[in-house]
Amino acid sequence: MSLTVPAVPHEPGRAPESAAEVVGRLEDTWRARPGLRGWLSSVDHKSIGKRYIITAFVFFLLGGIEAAVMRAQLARPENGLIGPDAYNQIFTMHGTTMMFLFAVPVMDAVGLYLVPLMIGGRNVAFPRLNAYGYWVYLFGGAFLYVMFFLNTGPDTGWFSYVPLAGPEFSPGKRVDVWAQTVTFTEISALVASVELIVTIFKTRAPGMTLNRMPLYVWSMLVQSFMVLFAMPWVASASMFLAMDRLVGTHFFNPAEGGDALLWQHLFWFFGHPEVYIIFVPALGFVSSIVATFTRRPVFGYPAMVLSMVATGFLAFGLWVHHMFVTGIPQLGASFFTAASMMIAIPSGVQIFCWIATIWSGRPRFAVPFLFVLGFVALFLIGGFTGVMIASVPFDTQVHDTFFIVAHFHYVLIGGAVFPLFGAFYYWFPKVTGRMLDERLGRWNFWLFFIGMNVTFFPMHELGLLGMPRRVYTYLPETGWGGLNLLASIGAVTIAVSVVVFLVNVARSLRVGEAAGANPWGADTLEWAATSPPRPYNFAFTPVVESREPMWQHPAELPAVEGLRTDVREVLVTTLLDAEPDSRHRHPEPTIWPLIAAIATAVLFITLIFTPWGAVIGTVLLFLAFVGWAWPRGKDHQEQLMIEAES
Amino acid sequence: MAKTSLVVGFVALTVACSGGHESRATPPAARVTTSAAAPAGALGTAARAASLAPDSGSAQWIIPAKNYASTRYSGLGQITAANVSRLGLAWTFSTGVSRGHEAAPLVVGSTMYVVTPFPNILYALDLSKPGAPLKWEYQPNPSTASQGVACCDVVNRGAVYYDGKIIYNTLDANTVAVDARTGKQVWRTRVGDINRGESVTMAPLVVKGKVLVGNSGGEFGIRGWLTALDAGTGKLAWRAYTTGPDTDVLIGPRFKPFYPLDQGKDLGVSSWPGDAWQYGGGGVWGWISYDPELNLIYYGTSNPGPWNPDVRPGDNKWTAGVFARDPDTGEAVWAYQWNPHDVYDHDGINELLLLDLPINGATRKVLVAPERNGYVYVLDRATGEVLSADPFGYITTSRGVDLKSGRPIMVPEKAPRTGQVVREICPAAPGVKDWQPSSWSPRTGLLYIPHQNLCQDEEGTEANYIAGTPYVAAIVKMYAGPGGYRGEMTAWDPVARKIVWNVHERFPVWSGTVVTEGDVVFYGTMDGWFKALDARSGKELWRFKTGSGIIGQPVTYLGPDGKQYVAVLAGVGGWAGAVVAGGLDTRDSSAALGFVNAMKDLPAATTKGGTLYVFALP
Amino acid sequence: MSAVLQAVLQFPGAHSALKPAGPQARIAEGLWNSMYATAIVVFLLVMAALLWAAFRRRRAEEPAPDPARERRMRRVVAAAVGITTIVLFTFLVSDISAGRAVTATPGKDAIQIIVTGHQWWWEVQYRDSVPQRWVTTANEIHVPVGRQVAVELRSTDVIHSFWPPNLTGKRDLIPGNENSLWFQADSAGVYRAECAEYCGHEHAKMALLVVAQSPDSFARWLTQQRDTAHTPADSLTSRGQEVFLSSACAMCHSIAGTPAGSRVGPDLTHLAGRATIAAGTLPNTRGNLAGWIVDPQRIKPGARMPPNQLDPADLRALLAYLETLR
Amino acid sequence: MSSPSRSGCRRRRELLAAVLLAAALSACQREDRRFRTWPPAASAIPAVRQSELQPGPTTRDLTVRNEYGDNAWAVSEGKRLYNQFNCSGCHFQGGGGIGPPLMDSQWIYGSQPENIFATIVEGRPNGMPSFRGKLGNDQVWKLVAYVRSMSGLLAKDVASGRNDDMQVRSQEQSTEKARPVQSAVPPASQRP
Repeated sequence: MSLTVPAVPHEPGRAPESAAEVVGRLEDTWRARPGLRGWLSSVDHKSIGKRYIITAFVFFLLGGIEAAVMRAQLARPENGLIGPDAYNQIFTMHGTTMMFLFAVPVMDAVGLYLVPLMIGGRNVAFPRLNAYGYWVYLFGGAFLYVMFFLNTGPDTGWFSYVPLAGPEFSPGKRVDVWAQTVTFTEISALVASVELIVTIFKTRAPGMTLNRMPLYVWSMLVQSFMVLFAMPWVASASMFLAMDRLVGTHFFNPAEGGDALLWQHLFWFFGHPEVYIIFVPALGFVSSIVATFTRRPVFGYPAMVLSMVATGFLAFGLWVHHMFVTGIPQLGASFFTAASMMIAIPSGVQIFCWIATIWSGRPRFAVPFLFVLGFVALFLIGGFTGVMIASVPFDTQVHDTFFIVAHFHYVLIGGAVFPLFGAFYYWFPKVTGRMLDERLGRWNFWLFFIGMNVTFFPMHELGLLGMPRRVYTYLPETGWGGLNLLASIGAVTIAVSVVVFLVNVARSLRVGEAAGANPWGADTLEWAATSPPRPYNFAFTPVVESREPMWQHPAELPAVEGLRTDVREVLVTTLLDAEPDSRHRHPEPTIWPLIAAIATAVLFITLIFTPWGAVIGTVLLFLAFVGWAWPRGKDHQEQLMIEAES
Repeated sequence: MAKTSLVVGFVALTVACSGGHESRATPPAARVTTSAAAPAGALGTAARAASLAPDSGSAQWIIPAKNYASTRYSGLGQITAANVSRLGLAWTFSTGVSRGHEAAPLVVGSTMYVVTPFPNILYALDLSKPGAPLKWEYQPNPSTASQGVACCDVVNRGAVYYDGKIIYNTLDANTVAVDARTGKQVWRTRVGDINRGESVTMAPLVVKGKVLVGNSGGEFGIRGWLTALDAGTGKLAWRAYTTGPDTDVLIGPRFKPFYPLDQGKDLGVSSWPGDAWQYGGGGVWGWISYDPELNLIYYGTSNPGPWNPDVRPGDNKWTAGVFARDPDTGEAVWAYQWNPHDVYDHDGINELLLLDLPINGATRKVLVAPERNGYVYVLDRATGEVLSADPFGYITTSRGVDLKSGRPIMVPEKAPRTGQVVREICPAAPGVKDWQPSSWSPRTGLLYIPHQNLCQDEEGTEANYIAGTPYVAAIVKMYAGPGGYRGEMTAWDPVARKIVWNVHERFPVWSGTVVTEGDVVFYGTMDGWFKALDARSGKELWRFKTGSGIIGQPVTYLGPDGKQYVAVLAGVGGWAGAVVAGGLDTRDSSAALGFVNAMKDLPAATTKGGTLYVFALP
Repeated sequence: MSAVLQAVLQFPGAHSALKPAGPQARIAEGLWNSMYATAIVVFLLVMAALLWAAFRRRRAEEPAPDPARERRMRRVVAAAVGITTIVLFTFLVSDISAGRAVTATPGKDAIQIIVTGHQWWWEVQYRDSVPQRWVTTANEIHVPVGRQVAVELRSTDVIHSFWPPNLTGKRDLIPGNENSLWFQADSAGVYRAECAEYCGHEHAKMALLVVAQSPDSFARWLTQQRDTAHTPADSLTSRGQEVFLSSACAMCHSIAGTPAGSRVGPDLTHLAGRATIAAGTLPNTRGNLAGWIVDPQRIKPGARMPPNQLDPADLRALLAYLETLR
Repeated sequence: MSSPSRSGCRRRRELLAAVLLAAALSACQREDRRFRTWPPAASAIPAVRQSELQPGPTTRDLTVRNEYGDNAWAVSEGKRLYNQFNCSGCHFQGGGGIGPPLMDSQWIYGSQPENIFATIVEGRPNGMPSFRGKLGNDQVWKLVAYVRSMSGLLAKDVASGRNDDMQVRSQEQSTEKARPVQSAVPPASQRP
C-alpha cells in the first residue's frame, strides 16, 4: 500500500501498524453489538440503509398491490369488486404510499447506503440521527397501514384537497392519519437530507474536491437541498390541516377568512419539487450506470452537474401548473407555463450527454444498462406529455384525467423506478456480495417495460376520451372498457415482472454468483470496499486524485494513515477541496434513537385522539432526548483540529 | 264615573268610525293643534298629528297606538317634568306568564285589559276598586304547537277595544272578539295556518268596522297578507297578499305608486324567481295607521324570506315596504318598498306616524317612519312620494336613499352571500329600530324613538323551504355597534331632520314609548328600569326598577279617581330577550338568529317575569 | 326528448376532447395535434440516436476518449439543446396565443348560466333580467347552437370541476371562490360533462348532459322550463302528488307549483323532461326511477338520497306523477 | 363515554397486539361508512319512558343502542341533516332560539337515544314538529347521534369538527360533556 498523503500526523508513541493489524482493530472497534438490542441500537449507515431500502420496498409492494386492486376494479365498467369507500381509500393509500413511503424514502435510503461509500467515509455524519430518521419513518408507515387495515385509511387522495379533507367533509380520523403520516415522513426526509448534506460536505475522502465528486453524490446533494426547502411547506400545510380538523382553526375555511386554495399552493409548492426529489437521485443512478457500462466517464460532467442544480432550482417555480383549472389569471399562468417548459431543457441536456456517452463508449448490455435504456424511452414520453400539460388550454382538457395518470407514471416509473431497478441490479452485489441473475433480470426488465407501456400508454387515450381520475367505476356506455381492460392486463404484466425480481433476489441471496469487490469494473470508491462492505467501510480511508479513482488506481488506492483504530474516529475534510480538517470521535451504537422515535410516534399518534397528546408526547420526547444527549465517557466529544502540514 | 267614561268612549268611537268626513266633527279632544308652548322655531308653521280618531280622549287608552295617527301622545298633564320624580308604585298585577310581554294594556272606562304572551290570556282588571282586582279572565287556548312557529318569542303586541268588544289575535293565527263586560267570546276566526308557518303576534286595528289582521312568519316562508274581518261577526271581508299576482295583492285601477320602479303588472310575481313568491315572506306583523280624511290605511310589510338573498333575485315585491289601502275594499292606492330586495331582514313593519308637518314652507300630509334600515322616512301619505330620508343610527349597508328613484343606495360588498361571511353589517337584522313604537308630541314636535345600536356578521347558507319550519338560511352573529352601547333613546326632529337629543342604554331599548302633555317621555329598559325623561332635554327625571326587563308599551290614563296613572308590563323576552325568556345557551353565538351573541350579559341583568306595574303621583 | 335519450344511450364520443364541437375545445385539440406530431418526431429522432449510439458497429479497439472527438460531441449536444429550446419556445408562443383565444371574455348576449356543484349532482340555473324568468334545473344544460354560454361556477360543499370535453376545458368550482367559463356549441348534439375533481364517494357518478339544439327548440325548451308543474289530472297522479308531498320526497326536492320547495336535492319540476337521473348515471326510464327511489344506495353508494320503502301502490302512483312532470 | 372498545383507540402505549385487537373493534365502528344498512334498533323503538317513576317494582328497561353514536361519519351526516332539515332554524347550533338549547345539560324529554328518537319522530307538544313519515329511520338515528354530540355526550373522537362556516360555537369534538339533567317539563307558556 502507498501512503501518499500523510494527512494526519502520527500520534506520538504509536508504532505504525500492519494492514492486518489495522483491519483486526477496526473490526473490534466498529463491530455491531450482538443480539436484538444490538440490532435495535445499530447506527451503521449500511444496516440502517438496508432496513430503509427493504422497508421502502415492502411499501412499494403494498402500493403495488393497491394498484392491482384498482386495476382489477376498473378492468370492466360497473365492476362490483369494491365500492367507492374502499376504492377511495385504496387510491389514496396507493398515492400516499408510493410518494411518501416509497419513492422519497427509497431514494434517501439508497443515498444513505451509498454516499458514505462513494465518498470514502466510514459512516454518515450523524449516525444516531440517521437511525432516528429510519425508526420515525418505519413507525409512520406502519401506523398508516395499521390504520388502513382498521378501516381508517385516508380517503381524500394523496393531495388531500380541502375542503374535502377538512373537518366538515371528512369526519373521523382518516385524514388525520394521513396528515400525521405525512408529518412522520417529513421528519425522516428532513433528517436524511441534513444527514446527506453534512456527510457530503464534510466527510469526503481527502482529495475529492467538489468537482471530483461522483455525479450520483451530486444528485443526492441537490436532492437533499430540495428536500430541505420543499418539506417545510407540506409540514406547515399538514399541520394547518390537522389544526383545522382537531382544534377548529380556520386556515382553510373561506367563511372565516381562510382559503381553500391556500392548501393547494402550500401542497404543490412542496408537491412539485417532490417529483424532482424523486427524479434527481435517479439521474445519479443513470449516470453511474452509464459510466460503468460504457466504460468511460459520463460526457459533459459540468453540464450534468449544472443541469441537476438548475433542475433543483426550477422545480420550485412550477407548482402552479397543478392549479391551471382553479382560475389562475392568464398572465400568471403563462409564467408557469414558461417555467414548466424551461425545465425540459436541463433534462434534455442530460439525455443528450448520456447519448453522447453511450455513443462514444463501449456499451455492455447488462441488466442495469437495459433499465437505463428503458428509462430514456419512458422518460422521454413522460417528458413530452409534461411539456404538453404545461400548456394551459391543453391542460384544462386533460387535467385530472387519466392522461395525467399516464403522464406521471411515465415520469415516475420511467424516470425513477426504472433507474432504481437498474440501481438494484447494479449495486446488489455490493450490498449482498452476490450477483443477481442476468437471465431473470432480462425477463424482469422486458416484462416491466412492456407491462408499463401496456398499462399506461392507453391511459393517455382514456384521458382524452374524457375519463377523469379517481373514479371507482365508469358506465359501460362511455366506451372506456376496452382500454381499461388493456391497462389492467398491463398491470398484471408488471406484477409478474416484480415477482420475477423477487424470485431473482431470493435465488441470488442463496445461490447467487459471488461478486468480488468490483464486479462491474466501475469507477467510484464504493467498489474499493469489500462486498458487502465491513462496518468501517474501508480499512484505509482512500485519497482521491481524479473523478474516476478506481479507474485511475484499479489495483490499490492511495490512502490516509494515522486515524485511530482503537476508537471510532473519522476524518472531517473541508467543504470545497476536501482537505483534512479535523478528526472526529464517532458515536457508538445506542438505543436512544429508537426510544426517541417511539416518543415521537406517541406524540403524533395521541395528538389525533386528544390534545393531551401534545403534553404526553412532548414530555416523553424531552426525556428521550435527554437520554440521547446524556454525556457518557470523557472523550465522547473529542475533536482534534489537524494542523496544516508544512 | 266608570260608566261615564265608557259612554264617552263609545260616543267617540261611533263618531270616529261612522266614516268619511264626519270624523272632522269629532269632539275637540280628538284634535290637537300645536300648543302655544311648543317652541316656534322647531315648528315653523303648524305640526300636528293627522287625526287622532279614534282617540277617546286623554282618559282612556283603547288602542295600543293611542290613536289612528299612531302618535302615542297623551293629553294628560298631571304628571309633569317637575313632579315626575315623585312618581310611585300604585299597584301591580302578575300575569302568570313569563315570556316576553310586548303588549300595551288598554284602559276603557274603568277597566284595564291586559293580554299576555302565549297562551294569550286576556285579563280584565277593575280600576274602580282599590288594587284593581281581577274582573274576569278569558283563555283562548291557542294550539301549543304554534309556539314552534313563533320566530322571536311567543309575544303578543296587544288588543284593541271596539264596539263593546276586546279584539285581539292569538299566536296560532286566530282572531278573537271578547265581550268587554263579561269576558265571553263573541266570535273567533281562524285566519292562518301554523302548518304553513303562520302565526299572529300583532295588535289588530279596527277601521270602519273592519278588523285588520296580518300574519307573522317572515322566517318561516309564509306568504304575507293583511286581512279585514267584519268586526261584528268575524267574517272575512277581504284579504290582501303582499306577494303574488295583482289580483291577490288587490292591486287594481286605483293603484298609483309614485315611483316608476313600482309600476307594472304583477310585480309581486315577476320580481321573484319561479314560485318563490308563494313562500317569500312579507308578513304584516307590525303597526297599522289610518287617515280618515284620505280614507287610507297604512301598514308595512315584513322581510322577504329567506334571509339569504341568493335564492330570491329580484326586488321581491311587495316585501319590506309600505302599502296605502282603502279600508273598505282593501284596494291598494300606492305602495313603496323601503328595501327592494331586502338582504338584511329589514322588515318594513314599524309604526307609521301620520302627521301634518310644515315642509318647505307648506303643510304637508306626511307619514313619518323610523325604519329598520336606519332612516327616518317622511312620505307624502297621499301619493307615496319620499320627501326625505335621513339616518338616525350607524349605517354601513347603504349610503342614503335616492329620492329620485326612491331606492336606497346599497353598499354591494355588505350584501350577504352563500358561503361567505360579510362582517360589520350595520345595522344588524333588527335594524336601527325594530317593532318598538315611537311616540310623537305635538308640543315639542319631536319623535321619541326607542331603538338599538347593533351590527352583525352574517353568512348565507343553503335554503330549504320545508313548510312549517324556519326558512332563514343564514348564520348571524350580532354585537354592539360603535360606542359599545346597544340601546338608544333618540328624540328626532322630523322637520329639521336631525337628532335633538339622545340617551344611550346598555341593552337595546325594546320597549315602546309614550309622551304626555306634561312633557315627559316614558320607556323601559331590558334590565328592568322604567324611566321618565324630560321630553325637551332628554334629562332623566325618574326611574323605577321592575322585576323583569321591560319590553312592553307604556300607557297613561286617567283613573276613575281622576288621577293620572302610568302603566307598563314588565317581562323580558321578545327577540332581544329570548336569551332569558327561552333559557338559551350563550355559548352559541348564532342562537335566536344571532341576537344571543349581543345579549350574553342579559341573563345576569334580569330574569323572566310577567307583571303589570302601575304608577301614580302620591 | 327520446332523441336525447337515444343519444345518451350511445354516447361514446359524446365526451371526448378529440371530437371538439366548440371553439375552445377545437383550439385545445389543435394544440394537441401539433404537440403530438412534434413529440412523435422528436421521440423517434432521440430514440434513433440512442439506439444508434448503443448498437452502432464499433471497432474492436476503441480509443480512450480523445479530445477532438469530445469537442465534436460537445457541438452536437449543444446543437441538440438549441433545437430543443427552439421547439419549446415555439410551443410557448403558440400556447400563449391559444390561451388568449380561449380565455377571451364572452360577449354581452351570451346566455348566463349558474352551475352549482353539490355532492354529487349539478344544479343549473338560467339567469334572466326578469327574476321570474329564471329557470332552475339539474344535471342537464340546454344551449342553443352557435351562441356563447357564460357559466358561473359555484360550489356549496367541496371542490368540483366542470368539464364538457367536447366543448371546452375544465374549470374548478371552489367554495369561497368565484369562477366562470364560457363555451359555445357549434353543432347540435348531446355532450357529456363530468366532474373532474375528486369530490368524495360518488365523484365517479357526477355527470351532466349538455344538449345543444337549434335556437328555436332551445327557446321552446326554456319557455317550457319556466312553467310550474300542472295540477294532476287524474286520480292516480294526484295520489302520486300526495305521496310526494306527504313523504320524505318533499323534504329535499322542490316542484314549482306545489308546496315542495326544498333545495337539498335536484329540482324536479321538469324531471320527466330530463334524459338521465342520478346525475347522468341512469337513463330516465320508469324502471330506473323506481329502482332509484327505492334503493338509491345500490346504484350510487354514499349518495345523499335515502332509501324509501314505499307501498307498491304508492310507488306506482308516485312514478305516474313524476312522469307527468315534463 | 368510555366503552372498552373505544378507549383502545386512545391508549397508544399498549402492546401492538392489544391495540390491534381493541382498535379493530372500535376504529372500524368509528370509521365505517354504512350506506345500505339500517341500524337494527330503528325498526321499533322499545322502552321509551318519559318518567323514571314506575308503579310497582321497578323494571330495568333495555335501552336502545344507537350504533351511529360510535360512528363519526354518521354523526357528521347527522350534522348535515340537522342543518338541511332546518333543525338549526329553531335550535340553531345548539344554543336554541325558537326551540330549547341542545348543547346544555337540560333535557326536557330525556337524553337517551330512544328519547331523542321519539322526540323527533313524534314531536313534542310545545312546538316541536313531528317528523314521522318525513324522515327515514336511518336519518333520524343519525340526527339522534348528532344531537347527543352537541352537548358532548359522544366520544370526542366521534363527534364532529368545525364546519366550513362562520364560527359560532366551539366544535362538537371540543365540547365538554354536559351531564344530562332531567329538567321539569315546563308549562307551555314558558318554554317551547
